[in-house]
Amino acid sequence: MTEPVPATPSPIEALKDKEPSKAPRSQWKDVWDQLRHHKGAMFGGSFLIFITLAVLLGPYIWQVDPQKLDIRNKDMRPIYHLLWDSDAKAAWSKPLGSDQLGRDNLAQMLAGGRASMAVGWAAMVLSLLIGTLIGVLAGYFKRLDGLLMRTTDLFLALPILPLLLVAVTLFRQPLRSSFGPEGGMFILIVTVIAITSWMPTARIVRGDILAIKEREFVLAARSIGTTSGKIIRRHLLPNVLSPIMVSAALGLATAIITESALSFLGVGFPSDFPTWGKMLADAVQRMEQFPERVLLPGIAISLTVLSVNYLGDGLRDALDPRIRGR
Amino acid sequence: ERGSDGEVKIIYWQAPSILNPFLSGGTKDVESASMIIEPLARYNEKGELVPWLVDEIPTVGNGGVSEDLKQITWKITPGLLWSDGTPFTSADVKFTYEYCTHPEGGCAQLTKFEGISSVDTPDDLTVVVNFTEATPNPYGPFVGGESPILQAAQFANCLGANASTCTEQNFNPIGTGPFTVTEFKPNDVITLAANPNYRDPAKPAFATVTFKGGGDAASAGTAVMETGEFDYAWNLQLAPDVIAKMQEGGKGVPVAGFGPLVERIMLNQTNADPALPEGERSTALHPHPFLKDPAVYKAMSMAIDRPLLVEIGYGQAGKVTCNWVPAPDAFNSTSMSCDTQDLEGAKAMLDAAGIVDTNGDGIREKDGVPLSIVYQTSTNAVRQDFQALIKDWWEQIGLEVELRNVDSSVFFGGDAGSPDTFQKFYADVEMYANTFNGTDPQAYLGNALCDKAPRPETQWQGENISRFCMPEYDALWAELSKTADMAERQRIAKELNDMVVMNGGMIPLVHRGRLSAHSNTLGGVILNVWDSELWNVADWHRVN
Amino acid sequence: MLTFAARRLILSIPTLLFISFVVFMLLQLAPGDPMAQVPLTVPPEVKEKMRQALGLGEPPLVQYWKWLVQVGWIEPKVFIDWLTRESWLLGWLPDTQLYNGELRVISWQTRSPVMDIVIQRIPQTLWVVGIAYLVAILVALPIGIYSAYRQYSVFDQAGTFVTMVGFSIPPFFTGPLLIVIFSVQLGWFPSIYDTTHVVNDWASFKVQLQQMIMPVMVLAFQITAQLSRYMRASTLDNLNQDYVRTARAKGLSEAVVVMSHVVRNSMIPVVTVIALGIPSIFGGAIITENVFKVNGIGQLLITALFANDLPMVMTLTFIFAVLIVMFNLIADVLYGVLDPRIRYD
Amino acid sequence: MLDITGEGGKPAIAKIEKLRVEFETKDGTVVGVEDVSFDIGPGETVCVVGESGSGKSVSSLSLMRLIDYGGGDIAKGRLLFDRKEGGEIDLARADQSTMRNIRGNEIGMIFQEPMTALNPVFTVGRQLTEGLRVHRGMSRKQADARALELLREVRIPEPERRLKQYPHELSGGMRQRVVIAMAMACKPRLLIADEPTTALDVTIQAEILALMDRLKRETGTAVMFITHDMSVVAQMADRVVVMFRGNKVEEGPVEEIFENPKHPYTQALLAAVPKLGEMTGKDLPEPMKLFGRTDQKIAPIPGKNEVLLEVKGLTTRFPVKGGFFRRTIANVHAVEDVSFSLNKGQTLSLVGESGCGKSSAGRSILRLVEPQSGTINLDGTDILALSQSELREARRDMQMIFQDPFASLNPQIQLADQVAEPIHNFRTETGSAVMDKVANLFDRVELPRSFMRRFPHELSGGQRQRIAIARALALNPKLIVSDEAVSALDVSVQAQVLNLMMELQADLGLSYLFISHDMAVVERVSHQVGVMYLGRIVEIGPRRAVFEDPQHPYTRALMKAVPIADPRQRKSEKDLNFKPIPSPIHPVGYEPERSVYHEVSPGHFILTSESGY
Ligand SMILES: Nc1ncnc2c1ncn2[C@@H]1O[C@H](COP(=O)(O)OP(=O)(O)OP(=O)(O)O)[C@@H](O)[C@H]1O
Ligand SMILES: Nc1ncnc2c1ncn2[C@@H]1O[C@H](COP(=O)(O)OP(=O)(O)OP(=O)(O)O)[C@@H](O)[C@H]1O
Ligand SMILES: [Mg+2]
Ligand SMILES: [Mg+2]
Repeated sequence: MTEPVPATPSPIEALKDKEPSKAPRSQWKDVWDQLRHHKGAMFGGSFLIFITLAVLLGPYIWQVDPQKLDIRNKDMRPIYHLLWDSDAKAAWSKPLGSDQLGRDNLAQMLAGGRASMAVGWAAMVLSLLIGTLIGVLAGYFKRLDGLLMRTTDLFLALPILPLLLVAVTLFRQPLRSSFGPEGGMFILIVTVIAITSWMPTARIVRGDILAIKEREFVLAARSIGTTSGKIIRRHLLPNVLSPIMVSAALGLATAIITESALSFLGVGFPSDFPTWGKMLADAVQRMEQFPERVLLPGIAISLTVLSVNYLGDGLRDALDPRIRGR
Repeated sequence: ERGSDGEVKIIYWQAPSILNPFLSGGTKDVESASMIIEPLARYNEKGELVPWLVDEIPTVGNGGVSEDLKQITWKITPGLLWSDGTPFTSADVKFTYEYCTHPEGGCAQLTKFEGISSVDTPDDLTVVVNFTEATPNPYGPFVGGESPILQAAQFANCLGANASTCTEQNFNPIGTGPFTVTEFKPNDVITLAANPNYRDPAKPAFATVTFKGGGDAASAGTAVMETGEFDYAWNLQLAPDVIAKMQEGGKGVPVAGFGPLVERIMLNQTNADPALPEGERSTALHPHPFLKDPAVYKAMSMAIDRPLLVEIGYGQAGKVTCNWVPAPDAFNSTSMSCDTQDLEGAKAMLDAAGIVDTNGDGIREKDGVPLSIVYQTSTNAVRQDFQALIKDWWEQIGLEVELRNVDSSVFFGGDAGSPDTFQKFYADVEMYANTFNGTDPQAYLGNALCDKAPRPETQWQGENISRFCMPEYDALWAELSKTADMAERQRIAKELNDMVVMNGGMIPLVHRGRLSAHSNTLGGVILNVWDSELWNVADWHRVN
Repeated sequence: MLTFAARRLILSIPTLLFISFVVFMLLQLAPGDPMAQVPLTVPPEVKEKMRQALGLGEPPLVQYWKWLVQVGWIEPKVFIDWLTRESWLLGWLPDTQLYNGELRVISWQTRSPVMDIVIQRIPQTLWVVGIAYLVAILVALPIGIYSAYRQYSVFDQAGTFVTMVGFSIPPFFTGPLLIVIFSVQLGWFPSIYDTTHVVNDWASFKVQLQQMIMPVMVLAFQITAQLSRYMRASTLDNLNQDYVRTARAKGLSEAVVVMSHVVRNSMIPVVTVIALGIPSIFGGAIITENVFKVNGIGQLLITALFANDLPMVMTLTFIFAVLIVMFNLIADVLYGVLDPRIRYD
Repeated sequence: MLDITGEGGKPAIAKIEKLRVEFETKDGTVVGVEDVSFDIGPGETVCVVGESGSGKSVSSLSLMRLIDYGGGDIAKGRLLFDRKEGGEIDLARADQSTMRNIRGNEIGMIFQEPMTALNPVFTVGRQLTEGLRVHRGMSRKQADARALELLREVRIPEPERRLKQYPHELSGGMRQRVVIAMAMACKPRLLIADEPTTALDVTIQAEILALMDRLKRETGTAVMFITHDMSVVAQMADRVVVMFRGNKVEEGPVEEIFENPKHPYTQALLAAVPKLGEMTGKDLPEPMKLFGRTDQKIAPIPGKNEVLLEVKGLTTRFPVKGGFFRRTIANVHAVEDVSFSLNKGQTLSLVGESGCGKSSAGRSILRLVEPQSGTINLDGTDILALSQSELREARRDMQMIFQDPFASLNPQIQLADQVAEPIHNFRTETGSAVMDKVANLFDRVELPRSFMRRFPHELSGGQRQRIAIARALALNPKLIVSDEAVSALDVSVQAQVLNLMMELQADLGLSYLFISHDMAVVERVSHQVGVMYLGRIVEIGPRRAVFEDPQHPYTRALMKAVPIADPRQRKSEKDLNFKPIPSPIHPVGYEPERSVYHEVSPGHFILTSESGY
């Protein structure tokens, strides 16, 4: 410690500012420390990593083509069925069983997870970007507020299904030629989900920006010559991070569920492109005979969403230096 | 005894939206209306005509049809009453004709009345229909569930452009059928009560009907066979194992019947390459680069395991077929057989034709064009399973297949602006099912005539989906339309059927039946695929 | 407050016009054809004639204008007539007879006025979706409050878990699951909702309860999940406020401190969230209605969509937009009413 | 039996013995109060003083057992309280239902923040009657009547109307009166007041203090008065308890403490308190002499006689929108025809009550709010004529320090980066030179360089304000507008920051526009003083002239309200007579008359035209 003015021994000590006793640490280490103590976040984070790795690397380990039909081995049960029913039609070659056309459930779960996670993340990120952008603009620039908020109303009223159908008609061909049939559909679905789900984020961000804009540090930033763009980036955005985090967690969940609802209504991905939602929707008919076919994707969706929510909770606390300090 | 059996509950997973079949044409609407309004004659479960509001079917033999085939005379059963108690007369029949043929009315059943020059009513009980040309099959107008008789008094103000404003009439038509509408909630539920003026005093056995619509086939099946909440469920398009599981519920049984409905793959005779300019895609200007090659389409057909498709997709509601017109039996050609899959044979055929993989990417080429096809269909669980299976087989014989499914409202919608309609056929092959009404396939066979091909000039309308075009075919069809002799008609029809299939217009897959289910306590159900399924609802009754 | 509401109401008119125009154009662009459900056996010429009869041939702007006149001018007349003729509210007024037979908004599927069908559907939707919303509110608020009051307790943790699960399970999974358990296996509740059921005595009320219970449960589960999160967060915020300490310093019991001081303040943001959610009640719950065959507004919208029944879709979306705009306004006004610090002018 | 006798044999009402309060936090146990014992006799006012965080509030909350709800735990000690019905009780062991009976009934409490202490959604009447109905079992009618009586006792104008109003409709002073009325409602034997006047203006503070004094005398209630303001202590206390970091360091009668402090902390504290009148006879400001610091050079700061900032006729109004079309229907006349000039290296202070337009004037000069009219000339640049980009450049010469060191630093950004921000904005330095400059600035404001990587929340208030100063210095400005820069700080810290600012002025030749409501501080730092009232400067001139010879009646009233840190010069309620401030909102089109000044002595002007006072 460099104290420029040497202190006289006893009484001056009384007047000195108290100092933080802990050594300074890097911000990210702090965040991590805080996060580590949040049980939910730890569970969520590790599950998310697990499931992400599983869907990313799984197909390299379990090298079965999810689309491969094996009609003789259709309707196999998961291997654990052998535990209580030794006559069950199950084998190690299909650890989670197979569907009515003999496609391998494990391979489909992995492929479906890839698609669902990709849709979820992409749509969530996109909707966050739109929502945050609109929210920040509406909150920061008073002139844009009315217009942007009415636009929000418009999007709230937009029905998702016709929107998707229109998008499919208008853009499928060009997207298909540049990104392939699945890539094109992916972009369409992600965009439509994002376009119909950014509004809550925009509302929340706008509200928070309106409040933070009045805080003195924004005024201070302006007085030291910080430009509007920089004020938004450096001072406003980091301070609305925690509501955005919460929106993100909910957004991922909503995106995965919306995609599955679209599949359920038959307007989602092409039939040979499995997603968890689609597997779930397809298996509902055979729920009684083959409960695992509903439960596996159902549990996968729920656990993913759940872990994202918990992680979001933990991150919100950890990212806020005020809470972190306590 | 009328009304003694209480209530019967019917569920259609497609909900009826109107009770006037002339304004809708949707099966759900036609069938629900058939409990209320009736035609002069109907087809029975065997596809035979039976008199309904008349005493006998007019034929040349009994003098009801003129020798020159230009006139048919119907004699109405005396004493028939409308449900409001007024007498049913030939004027009502004539009115129905006028109602449907009004140029601004947009009548869905217009084809039924095609070729009529006039409808005369010499007296209250006689209807004479005059045709402009000899009509070998004069049983179009006023026959079958699609062309029932409306009450003239009720619909008098609903002609032409007024048709849409007659909500009350359209929702609550007065009829001669066993039931009358108590309340109609469009797209939801109809409640009906026994018609007090029904011609048979002992019928119907049920006092009321609740006709529920909505949901999906699976839950309709569950409601009849598993929970027993409903008595009758219509058209359960479900996988056989699902039906079998439901049947274990023990509350009801499925029943199946076969009409001429065929699930088929249409082969595009023209080139749908997206690189072609709009307006030339899928038109006769550009023939398809390889699908017209017999080796290709025959190999494609041979690669398909139809019995497996039946087993997976339809079970007892499906049969293997190689024909476009598999029913009535007399029209079912037997010249082809296709019930065994022959992958090796298919490969050999392609090899023999010189269509081999030249560049080692696993896909065969014909004249340098890889056999790469886009395979589209409407969104539907069974079709998607079929797509997956067939894609698999075709890839085994060296084709590349990309699947596409289109929402059925778009696929079957005729929107000329959409690239995804089945008529535009912006794909190489597409799969759907089609059928015809009644028992005579002449008009249906006409679908393969050259000039019925959808093209920009026709706003992409037309029934010749595969753009099949053979002058010999057109000539033979013209002959059929002039032939009255039944045996000869059957021969020509079979020949036409064979021409289309053998020349690669389509690959028939499955002869599909109708599978409905009724509860164990519902008696009198006779599944009829040639007319409304509810054709004999007057005879339905409760059994214990 | 009054001028605020009036100004917002008037400002909402251009907003709504714009929304309706965008939606109309969107639907125009959308592929699909009202004739899609007519069987393939009906030939194209006939379908073309049917289309003409529906007025589809006209240019889109003309169609839009007609629709606008019908919705904005003729339907209100019909409504006022109905009010003064039949409703118990204003039935004593002389019949206004404003409507004299102009063309109303006619559905292409049913050839009947769209509004009549909508009115027919509202009871079902209110019974099921509305009650689910109510149940959800009644369950969510106490859970939220208690979770916040006992933050990090077992109850809170369990509540968080359950609500998150509720949020993450789609209704097309829970719905059929409930049907398998309660309808097929146990046979307690019907799997198909009877929209014709009339409640007129205790027994029929019980039947109504039985058929409502599953769809309501499925829906309420989801809504509860979200609302209780909001309530918890809001209560947590308020529990740390100074006025709570003041209230305690007055010697008030915990029950009074929490239930009256804290809850009253925490309700302010939650009430607006609830108000903003109300339009979705009228929007129906497409999937739940579909699963349980509750043919409400959601089912109406989805069948209309799949049948390309443009007037129906347009009108439903428009009603929905009106509700959204209105409840936005109501939420703002409520905020002002509940929070004396806010003053609108 | 509990022995509950206080000093001099008089039985004490409350007796705190060896209190120790702990908080369980994530980082382990935090001790809020370590070892505190003192007692409060009947009718006596015991002032508890100490810096922020010394455990004052924790002690008082423990006495109410409200500490339980804040996560605290009374680990040791006894809190003996003499209940009305004679019995004594150890509050530390009492159960919560007993406590509920005592709280609000036998012990009343007043909190610091009058706005947040009242529930915003309930009427004043409801909040006042709540306690009465619980403890006295009164009916609604009786409670209402009593509430009205209470409001009269605390001298709120129009008490009938207030009962139906919501807290936000009352001014800060009125709110605090309501809080006092609430605490007094059940005639408690002990009243705990936790910094009841800290958030208030001097005039209102004076009134509230007088009110409490009167109530205490009339009811004989014992008062435990918590504050960190020694002048308030001097005005109120019978006995003083000095706390330091969780411990009691000194206790004694008020005169004793002030005149003969024993503990070094008390001595330092007293030395740090700026006392009005200390500068009498001096022309130029000079740093404060801090206790225990031997190396200080106390030299007057002369400044230069060149004008840096010249403001003429500055007028700033905020539109009030209303009506159907949201047109401007009225204006808040925040700053009205203000003119002054500020010399290089000197300080001009603006003083006045809350809402008189001090901040608006300061912000107008930087054009952080757009003034309506007037001219601002900063060293030859006409600020009001600049375009947005030129303005940005011009702001390099003028910087601002804000009141709330918590709010004016971004909680998410490391301190070094916050200080570096202006440097980056104007690219005055690049590369590693930036951090060197930041490090130098840290040295300059006497903060250890190890703080550079920390976050604002890790610092104390004074340290934060130093960061704000460092940030303002980063661009080497000529003018610093300091808007209440020291009002939120503890006295001891405040003295250090003030000294720092003056040192910087002497070293760097900075000019300050010093905005404050604290007359004693202003007296210490200024060369010139402007007294503002309702948007206008009512009196302006050299500090010595204004303080030693106030001419305008408002200035005089203001001076009179300032509490003096001398227990022998107490004020009584009778001396005080303040008019409520009229509304600064006027309809559109209202054009106030121009200010006319009279020069009473060289450079000393007073407003002769209508000021509204
Ligand atoms: N809820 C709490 N959790 C953890 N520590 C606390 C809590 N409340 C107070 N403390 C700690 O107790 C100590 C004393 O705090 P207290 O509020 O009594 O200070 P104070 O003297 O009232 O200060 P101020 O003048 O700022 O009000 C502080 O160091 C503080 O950090
Ligand atoms: N942005 C604004 N919009 C409308 N009115 C404002 C605005 N800022 C300040 N005012 C009003 O202008 C007047 C002067 O406010 P200002 O903040 O300058 O007072 P002040 O003397 O700094 O008070 P304080 O000591 O409380 O900071 C007040 O009546 C205030 O309500
Ligand atoms: Mg305190
Ligand atoms: Mg201020």
